[in-house]
Amino acid sequence: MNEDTKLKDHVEAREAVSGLIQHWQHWRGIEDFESKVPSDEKVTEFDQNPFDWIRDSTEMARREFLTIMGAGVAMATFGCARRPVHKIIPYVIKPEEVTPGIANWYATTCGGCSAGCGALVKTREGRPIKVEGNPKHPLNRGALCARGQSSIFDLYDPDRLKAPLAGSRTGKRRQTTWAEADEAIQKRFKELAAKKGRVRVLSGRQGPASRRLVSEFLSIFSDGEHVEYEPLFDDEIIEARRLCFGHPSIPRYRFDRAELVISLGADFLGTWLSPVEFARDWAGGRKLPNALNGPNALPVKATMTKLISFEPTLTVTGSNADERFAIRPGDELKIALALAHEVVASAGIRSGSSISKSETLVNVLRGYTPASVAKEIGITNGDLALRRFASALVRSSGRSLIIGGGPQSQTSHSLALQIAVNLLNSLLGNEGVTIESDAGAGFADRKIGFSAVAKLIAEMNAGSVDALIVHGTNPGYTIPRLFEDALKKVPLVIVMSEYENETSRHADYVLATPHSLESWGEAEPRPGLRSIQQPVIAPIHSTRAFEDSILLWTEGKRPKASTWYDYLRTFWRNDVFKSDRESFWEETLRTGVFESTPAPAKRVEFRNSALDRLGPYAGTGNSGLVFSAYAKVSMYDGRGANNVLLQELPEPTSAITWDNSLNVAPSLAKKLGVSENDVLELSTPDHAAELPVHIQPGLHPSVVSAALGYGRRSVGKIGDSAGVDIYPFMTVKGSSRFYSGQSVQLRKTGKIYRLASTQWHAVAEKRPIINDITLAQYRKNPAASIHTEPELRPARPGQKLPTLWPEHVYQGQRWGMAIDLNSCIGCGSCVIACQVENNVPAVGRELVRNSREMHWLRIDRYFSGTPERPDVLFQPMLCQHCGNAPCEPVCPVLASVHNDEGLNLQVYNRCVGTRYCENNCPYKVRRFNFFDYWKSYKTTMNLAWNPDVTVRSRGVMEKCTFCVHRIKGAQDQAKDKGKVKNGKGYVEDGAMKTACEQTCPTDAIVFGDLNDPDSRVSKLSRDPRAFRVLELQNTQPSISYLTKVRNKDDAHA
Amino acid sequence: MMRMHEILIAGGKNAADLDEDVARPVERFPTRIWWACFLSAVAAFGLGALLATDMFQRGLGVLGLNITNGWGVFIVNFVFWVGIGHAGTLISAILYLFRQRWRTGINRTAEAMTIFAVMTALLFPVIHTGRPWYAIFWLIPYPNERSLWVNFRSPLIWDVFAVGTYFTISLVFWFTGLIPDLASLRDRAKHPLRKAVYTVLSLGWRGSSRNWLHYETAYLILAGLSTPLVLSVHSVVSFDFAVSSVPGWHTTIFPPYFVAGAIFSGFAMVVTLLVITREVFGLKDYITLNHLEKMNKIMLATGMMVGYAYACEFFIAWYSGNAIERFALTNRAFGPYAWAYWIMVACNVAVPQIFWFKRARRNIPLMFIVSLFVNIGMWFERFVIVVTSLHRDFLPSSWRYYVPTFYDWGITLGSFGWFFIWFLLFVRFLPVIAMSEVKAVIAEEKGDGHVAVA
Amino acid sequence: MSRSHKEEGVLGLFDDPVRLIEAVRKLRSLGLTEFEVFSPYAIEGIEKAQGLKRSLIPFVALVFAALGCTLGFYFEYWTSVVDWPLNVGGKPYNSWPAFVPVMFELTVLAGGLATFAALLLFARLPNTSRSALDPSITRDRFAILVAGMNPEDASNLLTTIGAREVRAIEPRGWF
Amino acid sequence: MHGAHPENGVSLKFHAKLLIALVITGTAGFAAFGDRKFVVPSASNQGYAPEQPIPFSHRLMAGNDRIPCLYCHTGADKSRHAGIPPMNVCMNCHQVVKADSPYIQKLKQLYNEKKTIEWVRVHELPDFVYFSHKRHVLKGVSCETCHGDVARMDRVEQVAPLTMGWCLDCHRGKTAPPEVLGRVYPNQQNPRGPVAPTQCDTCHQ
Repeated sequence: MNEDTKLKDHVEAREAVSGLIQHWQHWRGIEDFESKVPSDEKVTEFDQNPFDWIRDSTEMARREFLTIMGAGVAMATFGCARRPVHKIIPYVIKPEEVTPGIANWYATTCGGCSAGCGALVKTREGRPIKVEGNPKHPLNRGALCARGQSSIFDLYDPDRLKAPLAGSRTGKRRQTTWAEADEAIQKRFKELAAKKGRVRVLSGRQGPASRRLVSEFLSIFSDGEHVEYEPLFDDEIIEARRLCFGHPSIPRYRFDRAELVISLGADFLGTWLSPVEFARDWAGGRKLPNALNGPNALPVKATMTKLISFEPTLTVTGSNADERFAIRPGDELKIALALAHEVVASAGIRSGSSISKSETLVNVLRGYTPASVAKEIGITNGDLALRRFASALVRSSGRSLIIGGGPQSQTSHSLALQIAVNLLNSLLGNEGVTIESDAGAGFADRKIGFSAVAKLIAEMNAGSVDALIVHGTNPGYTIPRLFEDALKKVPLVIVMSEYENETSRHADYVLATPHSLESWGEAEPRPGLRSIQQPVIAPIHSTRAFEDSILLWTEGKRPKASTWYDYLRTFWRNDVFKSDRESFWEETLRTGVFESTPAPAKRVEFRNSALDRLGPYAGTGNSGLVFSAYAKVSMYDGRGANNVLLQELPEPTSAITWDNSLNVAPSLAKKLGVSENDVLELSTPDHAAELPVHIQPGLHPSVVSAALGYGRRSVGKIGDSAGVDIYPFMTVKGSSRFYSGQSVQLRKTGKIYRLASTQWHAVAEKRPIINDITLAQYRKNPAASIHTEPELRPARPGQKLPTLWPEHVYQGQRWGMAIDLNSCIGCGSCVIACQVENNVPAVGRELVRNSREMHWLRIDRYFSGTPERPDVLFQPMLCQHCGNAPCEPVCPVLASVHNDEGLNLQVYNRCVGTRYCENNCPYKVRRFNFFDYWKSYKTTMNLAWNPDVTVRSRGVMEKCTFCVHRIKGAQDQAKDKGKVKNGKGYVEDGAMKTACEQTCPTDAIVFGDLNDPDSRVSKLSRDPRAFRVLELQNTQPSISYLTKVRNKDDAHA
Repeated sequence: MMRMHEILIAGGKNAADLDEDVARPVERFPTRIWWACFLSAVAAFGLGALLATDMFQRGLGVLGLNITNGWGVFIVNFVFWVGIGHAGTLISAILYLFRQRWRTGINRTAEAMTIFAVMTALLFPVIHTGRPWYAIFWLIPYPNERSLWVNFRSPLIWDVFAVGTYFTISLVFWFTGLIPDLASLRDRAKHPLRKAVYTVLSLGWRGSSRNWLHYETAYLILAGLSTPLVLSVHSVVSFDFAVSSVPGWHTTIFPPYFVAGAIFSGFAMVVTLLVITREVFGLKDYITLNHLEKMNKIMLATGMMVGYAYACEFFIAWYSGNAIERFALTNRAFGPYAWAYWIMVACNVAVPQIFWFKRARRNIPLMFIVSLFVNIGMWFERFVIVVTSLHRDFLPSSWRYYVPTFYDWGITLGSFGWFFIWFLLFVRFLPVIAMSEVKAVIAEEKGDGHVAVA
Repeated sequence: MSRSHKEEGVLGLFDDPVRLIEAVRKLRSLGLTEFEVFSPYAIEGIEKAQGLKRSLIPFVALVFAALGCTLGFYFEYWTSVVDWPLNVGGKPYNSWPAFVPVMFELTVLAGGLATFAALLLFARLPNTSRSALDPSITRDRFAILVAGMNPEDASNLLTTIGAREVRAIEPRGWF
Repeated sequence: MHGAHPENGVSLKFHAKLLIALVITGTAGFAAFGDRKFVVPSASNQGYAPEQPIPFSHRLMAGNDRIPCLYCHTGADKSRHAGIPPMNVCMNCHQVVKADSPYIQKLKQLYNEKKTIEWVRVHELPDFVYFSHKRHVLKGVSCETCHGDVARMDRVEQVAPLTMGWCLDCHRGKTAPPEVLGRVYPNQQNPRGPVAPTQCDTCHQ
C-alpha cells in the first residue's frame, strides 16, 4: 500500500466510519466473503492452551481443505476429488467505500500504551488486519513499537469480555444485559448523589475530552475525584520539577537536539515514556554519512550522538549505549551528583545561571568526588570515566541531556535523583534546549504515578469511598494486596475493562469495554498535539465505551451530546479547532492528528531551595544482594500479557520468550553455583517467589533483576500461564512506591525450569557475520574491521568471487535490502510487524523450547567484550534472498526458486517438506511447519489473517518473502498509473515498503531496487561500511548490512 | 589354477546331499524358532507402523527435529540401510567378476539381504516428509495437470534414480540367479500346489545347454552393470551431504568414504545373519569357516579404510584453514555429541582390529559380537555425520541440540521389523544357497572340472 | 501356449559332465544336429563341444544402455531448459554436470532390464508348459535328448556313447 | 536349424511380441500417471454446476436482457474479486420487474429482513492461488475465456478445468485468445508467444 493510496483511503475514512456504525450487522457475514474463515466453524472457547502443540488434537478441519492443496486432500481421502461446498454470502447493502479485495486505511491512535502514537489501520472487507504507524503523525512519524504492532491480536482475542457481567465479589459471575446493569448502577448513583456520596474514578491516562467528561460526571456528586494511574510512571519527575522549577509537569525531551545523552537507568529506547518518539529522535543524531548524504559527506567529519548509560539491568537502551556501566539501583544519584561535582569543579557555574554557589550546593556536592563514588559503586577506574564524561558534558553544554527514572532505578533515592538530574541539566544549560518544559501541560500535567493513587487507597481503607469506577488500568495487579484489600472496603466497585482482570475480580459490575480499534477516543501526547482515535470496526462483542457509560450515567446534568462520539466532536470543535468549520473534523479524520502551534518553550529558573531535598553525602548503601525490577519491551507493565505475539517476542537482551527470568551476572552465578534454568527462591521480608535463573552478562555482581508484567492471575489462557508476578516485591513508603533497591535473599530450590530461549549461543565466534568499530576507527577507515579473519576475507560488495557459472542478469527491478546495524536498536517491532503482515503463527512455549519458533525475521544478538561490560550487537536476520541461493538447487521439486526480480521464492503448495533447503541455508532463516499451527487461531482470531498471504499448513517450509504480496500490489498500482517497464509495473524507490521497514523506529531497514543506481538501497549497499553475511560462501545475498559504529572515546577505543 | 586354495564344501557332500540340505527348511513345516522370530519382527513393524500413522495425522512435530536440525534419525536410518544393502551386490557382482568361487556359498543370502535392506531404506525418505502422499508422486517426473517437472540438480532426485535403479537391478540379478534353483525345487516338489508355484517362479527352466549359454552371458553382464552401480549408489547418497554447503558435509572424500563404509557395514550384517542361518538350518558344510574368515578379512580392511577417512577429514579441515570447517570437526570430537563420535570410533576402528589374529577371524561367537559392534558403530557414523554437522553450522545464533523422541526410536525399530519379516520369509520359502553354482564347485572339488578347463 | 507342439525323442542320462562332453563330441562327429543337452549347472566348454554360437545379449545390452543414457539427458535437458527454464540458485538452465548422475543411473537401468528381457527372449522363457524331462536333471544328472531318429537307433547310439540310462520321451505337455 | 530344434518350444516371434507388449503397456501406464483419471486424483472441479438457492438464470439476465457482466460483478475491473452483487443491486430492478414471481418474493422478503442469499460457490481457486480479475479484465481477457458462455447457462457451470496447467497454457500463449495476443504483439501478422509472466510468485505469494 503506497502513500497516495493511503491518502485516497483517508478521504474515504469519514464515510467508512459512518458506514460501519450504521450497517454493523452485516459485518458478520462478509467475513466469509473471501477470507480464510469458514462460516460454519463454531465460535468455541479453547479447551486447553491453544498453543500446546504436543497434545494438540487433530480433527480434519474444514479449513484444511482450503489451506492444503486440493490434490493433497484428495490423496488423503482417496476417490473424491471434489472440494466441499462453499457458500458465498454477499452484502445486503454494500457500504459504498468497500470493494471486496481492496484494503481501506483509516487513521487513528495506537492503543498499545498511553504514549499516543498515531496509527494507520488496514482493513479488508471491514476487518482490521494490520496496524501501522501514521507517517503524518509528528510523534512516531510512521514507526510503531512491538506492542502497537501486535495490538491487532488483542482486538480478536477470544478471551475478551463479550458482555457485561454482574455478581458477587467471590468471583461467581453471571452475564447481564446493559439495560439491567445500567438500571441498577444508576439507582445506586442516584442514592449516592442524594446522600453526599463520595465517588472516585480511577483510570489510565486519559485525553482532555474524556477528562472533562469524567469531571462533569463527578460534579453530580458532592465529593468526586478522578485519579489516573500508569504503573510505570515516575511521579518523582513531576514532583522534582515542581520543586526545582515550579511547574509539575513532565517536560518534552529533545533527543534530536542532544549530542551527548547520559541515561541513569531510564530505558528511553524501550519502555520509558514515549520510546518510539525518543528512538526516532535519538537515531536521527546517529546516522553516519554515506552515499545517501551526498559525495561531500566525508567519514572524517562524521559525528554521532553519544549515549552513556548507567543501569542496574541490561535493557534495550543499555545495550545500545556507547559506554555502559552496570550499577546497583540507587547508585544513579551518586553518579549524577559526582558528575555535578565534577562539572562545577571544572567549569564552575555558568554566568546567568540561576544556580548560586550557595553553602547548600557545596555541602551537597562536597562528598561526591568521582574517586569516592567510583570506589563505592565499584567501577574499576570509574573516576577516570566520570571525569571524562563530566568534561564531555561541559564541552557540549546546552547540547547534552541527562535523564533518569524508570522502574529499574526506582528506589528511595528517586526524588533526589530527579532533582540531581535537574540540577545537572540546569548547570549545563540544557533546560529549554534539550528539555522543553511548557508553561501548561507537558507530557503529563498531573501526577499519574503512584502518589495520586496512594491517596485514593488511603481513602478507601478509611472507608471514605462509596463508589469506585476503575477503567483502563489494573491496580489489582499492579498494586497487589494493598489495592485489593482496599477494594474490599468500597461498597460499589465498577470495573470497565476489555478483560476479566485482577481488579475486576473484586468488582460488583464488570462492564465490557471495546478495544481501541472499536471505539472513539483521543490522546494529547504533548501540548498542542492532538491525536484522534476512531473506530475501524463495529464492536465485535456486546461492549460499550467507558465514556459512553459515563455519559449515560451523568443523569440530570446530561450534556447536549448524547453519545461519546458527539461529545468528542463538540469538544474538538470548541476546544481544539476553536472554529465551526466541519472541514477541520474531516481533515483530522484523514490525517489522524491535529497540531496547534505549541506555546514557546518557557525559560525556567532552577530554584536553589530544591537542593535542601538532597542531603549531604549519603555514604555507602547496603552491600548485599539488591533487586531491580524492570519492564520488557514486549510485556511493558503487563497489559499485553494475553497477546501471543508479545509473549513469543524474544526479550532483546536475553532472547527469552513466554517467561520472565531471574537475571544474575555470570560472576554471581559462579559464586552461587547456579546455572541457567536453575530455579531460585527470591525473597524479601514480605514476599517470596521462585524464578528460573538466566545468566545475563552486563549485570552488577550484587544485583539480581526480573521483569514486571508476568504472572497474571486472571486475564486469559495465554497470559495466565506466563512467568512470575514481580509487582509484589515493590516497597511502598507513604505516597511513593519503589520497584527496585530492595535487599533480597536467594535460596536454591533444586528445581529446574527450562526457559524458552530463541538463541542459545551469544558469541559470534569471530565469524564473518557481524562487525563493529569505534567512531575513531571509522573516521580513519570506514571499512575497518570488515571480515577480520584473513582466510575468510571475501570480495567486497560489488566485487565477485570467482564462480563456475556465468551470473544470471536481472533486467527490470531487482529487490534488495540494506540494514544499518548502527541504527538497529533491537526493539523487535519489525519481528511483530512481519508476523502480523505475513500470517506467521506463534507456536507456544513448548515448541520454542524445541527451537521451532516461526519468526521469519529474528533479531540475533551477540556479546563481545567482557561479561561485566559487554558490548551488545543486534542483527536482524531474515532470508537474504541470495543470488546463488544454496536452498534452491537442493529442492527436489522446485518449490524454492528464483524469480526474475531476484526474489528467492518459496512455493508452499509445491513443497513436499524434505527440509533439505533448511539444512543448506547458511543463515538458518527457513521455518518448517511441524504442525498445523493455524488450527490454534480459533474463533475470532481467524479474522486477523492477511488475505493476501497464504496460510501455510503442516509439512511446508516457509520464510521471508520480502513481502512479495506488497511488491505485487505496488506493481499493480504502478501499472494502473501506466508506469510500466518491460511488461511489469515499475515501483518507484520508496513507493513500497516491507512490513519490517515500514515500522522500524530508527529507519535501520531500507528496501528497494538494486538495479537502480540511485535508489537508497543501492547507495547504501555501496557504502564503505556495507558488508554481507558469510560472503565467503559466495551466496551473493541481496541484503547488505552496515557496520555498527560505537562512539567510544579514542582513549577507550 | 582351478584347484581351490581351501575346501569350500565340507563333509564330502555331493550335489544330491546339497539339494537335500538346502531344500529341507523350505519343505518342512517352519520351526518354533522361526515362528518366534517372525512374530516378534511383525510386532516391531506393527509398532513402527502405528507410530508413523499417528505422525502422519499430527505432523512431524512429534519427532525431535527442530529448525536447525532439519534431518535426524530417519535420514540416519536411510543411509544406514542403503549401506547394509551393499554387501550383497558386491559379493555377487564384483567377486563374480573376479571369479572368487567362495562367494557361491553366501551370495544368495547376501543378495536377498541387499534387496530387503534397500526396501527398508526406501521407507525413510518417503515418511520423513510427514506427507508421503506428496513425496511419493511429486518426486517422480511424470506429465501432470500442473505441468511441473522435478529439479534434476537436486541430490534427492539423484537418490530417487540411484536407489530405485539399484533396487530394480539387484532384484533382477537375484531372480536370475534363483531360476535354476527354483527349477530343482520344482522337480523335487511332491505337493501339486507347491509344484505349480515353483513351476511359475522357475519360468519353466529345464537347464538346456543353450539356455545355460544365454544365462551365463546375461549373468555376466548383469554383474558387470551392477559393479559400477553398487559403487555409484552410495556415492550418490553421499552427494546428499557432499553437494550441500554445511560444514562437515561439504567434503570431497565422502563418496569413497561412504562406499567403504557401506561395504564395511554390509559385510558385518552378512556375518551377523549367516552365523545365525548356518546354525539354525544346519548349513555349516556349505557356509564354512573359510567363507566367514574371508569376510572378516574384508571387514578388517574396509574398517581401516573408514578409519583412514575419519582421520583424513580432520587433516583436510585443518589444512583448508577454514575456521568454520575446523570448528565443525572439532565440535564432532569434543562438542556436545562427542559421545556419539567416540562410540563410532570405538566400534568401527578399534574393535575390528582383533581380526588381525587368525584365531579371532575363525571364532564364531567372537565374530558375531564384532559384527554387531560394527553395525552399531556404522549407525552412529551416520548419526555423527547428519546430526553433529547440522546442529552447529554457520551462524552461532542458530546453534541447537537435537534429541530423538520415542517416535524416532519406535519407527526405527519398526524398520528392523520390516527388514526381518522379509528376510525370514526368504529363508522359509527360497533356497538360501545358490545350489546350481555350488554344484559346479562341488564338481570341481571332486576334480571333474579339469576337463572343462582343457 | 504351445500344447500343440509335440516334443518326442530319446533321452540318455549321464552321471558326470566329462562323459557328457565326450558324448556330445561323438554325436556331432556323427553329423547329428537335432539333439539337446541338459545339465543341473553350466558346464564350461559344452557350448564349444555342441558348436553353439555366442549369445547376442551383450549387443542388446549395449544398445539399450546407450539409449537410456541419451534419452535420459534429453529428458533432463528438455524439462529444465526448454519446457520451463527456472533460475535455480543462480545456476544455468542447462547445468549438465548435475544431470550426469541421473544419466548414469538410467544407463544402467536400461542396460540391465534389456539384458534380462533378452535372456527371457533368447531362452524362450517364461514357458511353464513343460516339465523337466527327468527330475534328476535339475539335481545332479546330465542328459542328452535325441529327436528325429527312430527310437531304437537313438537308444543304441546313446548307450554306445556312454549313457547310463536311456528312455523314450512320449509326446506330451505339462499336466 | 534353430526352428527345427526341440528346445524351440515356443517361437521367437511369440516371445518378442510378448515382451514388446509388456514394455508398451508399462510406458503407457507411466505416462497415464499424469492423467487425472489415474493414480493422482485431480484438483479440478470441471463440470461442477450446483443448484442455487434461487434458480437465478444468467441466460435470461446476460443472454436475453443483455445486462453487461460488470453491472453486477462490479469488482471485476477494480479488484481481485469480481464480486457477487449485494442484494440492493438485485432490488434495483426487481422492486418492479417480475415482482410477483415467487422467487422474487423470496428475494424481497430476505431483503426486507436484511438477510442475504447464501449462493453456492461454483468457481473457486485454492487459497494458495492469487488470482486478480482486475489484471485479466484490463488486459482484455473476456469473461467467457474462463467462465464459458455464461449467457447461455441457466445454471452456472464450471466450464474450464481451472488447473495450473490450464492457466499456464494461456500465460504461455498456447491457448491465449487472439485479442490478447494481438495486444501483446501489436505489430505481428499472426502473433504467438508468452502473454503473461510464468514466475511462481505471479500466482503463489
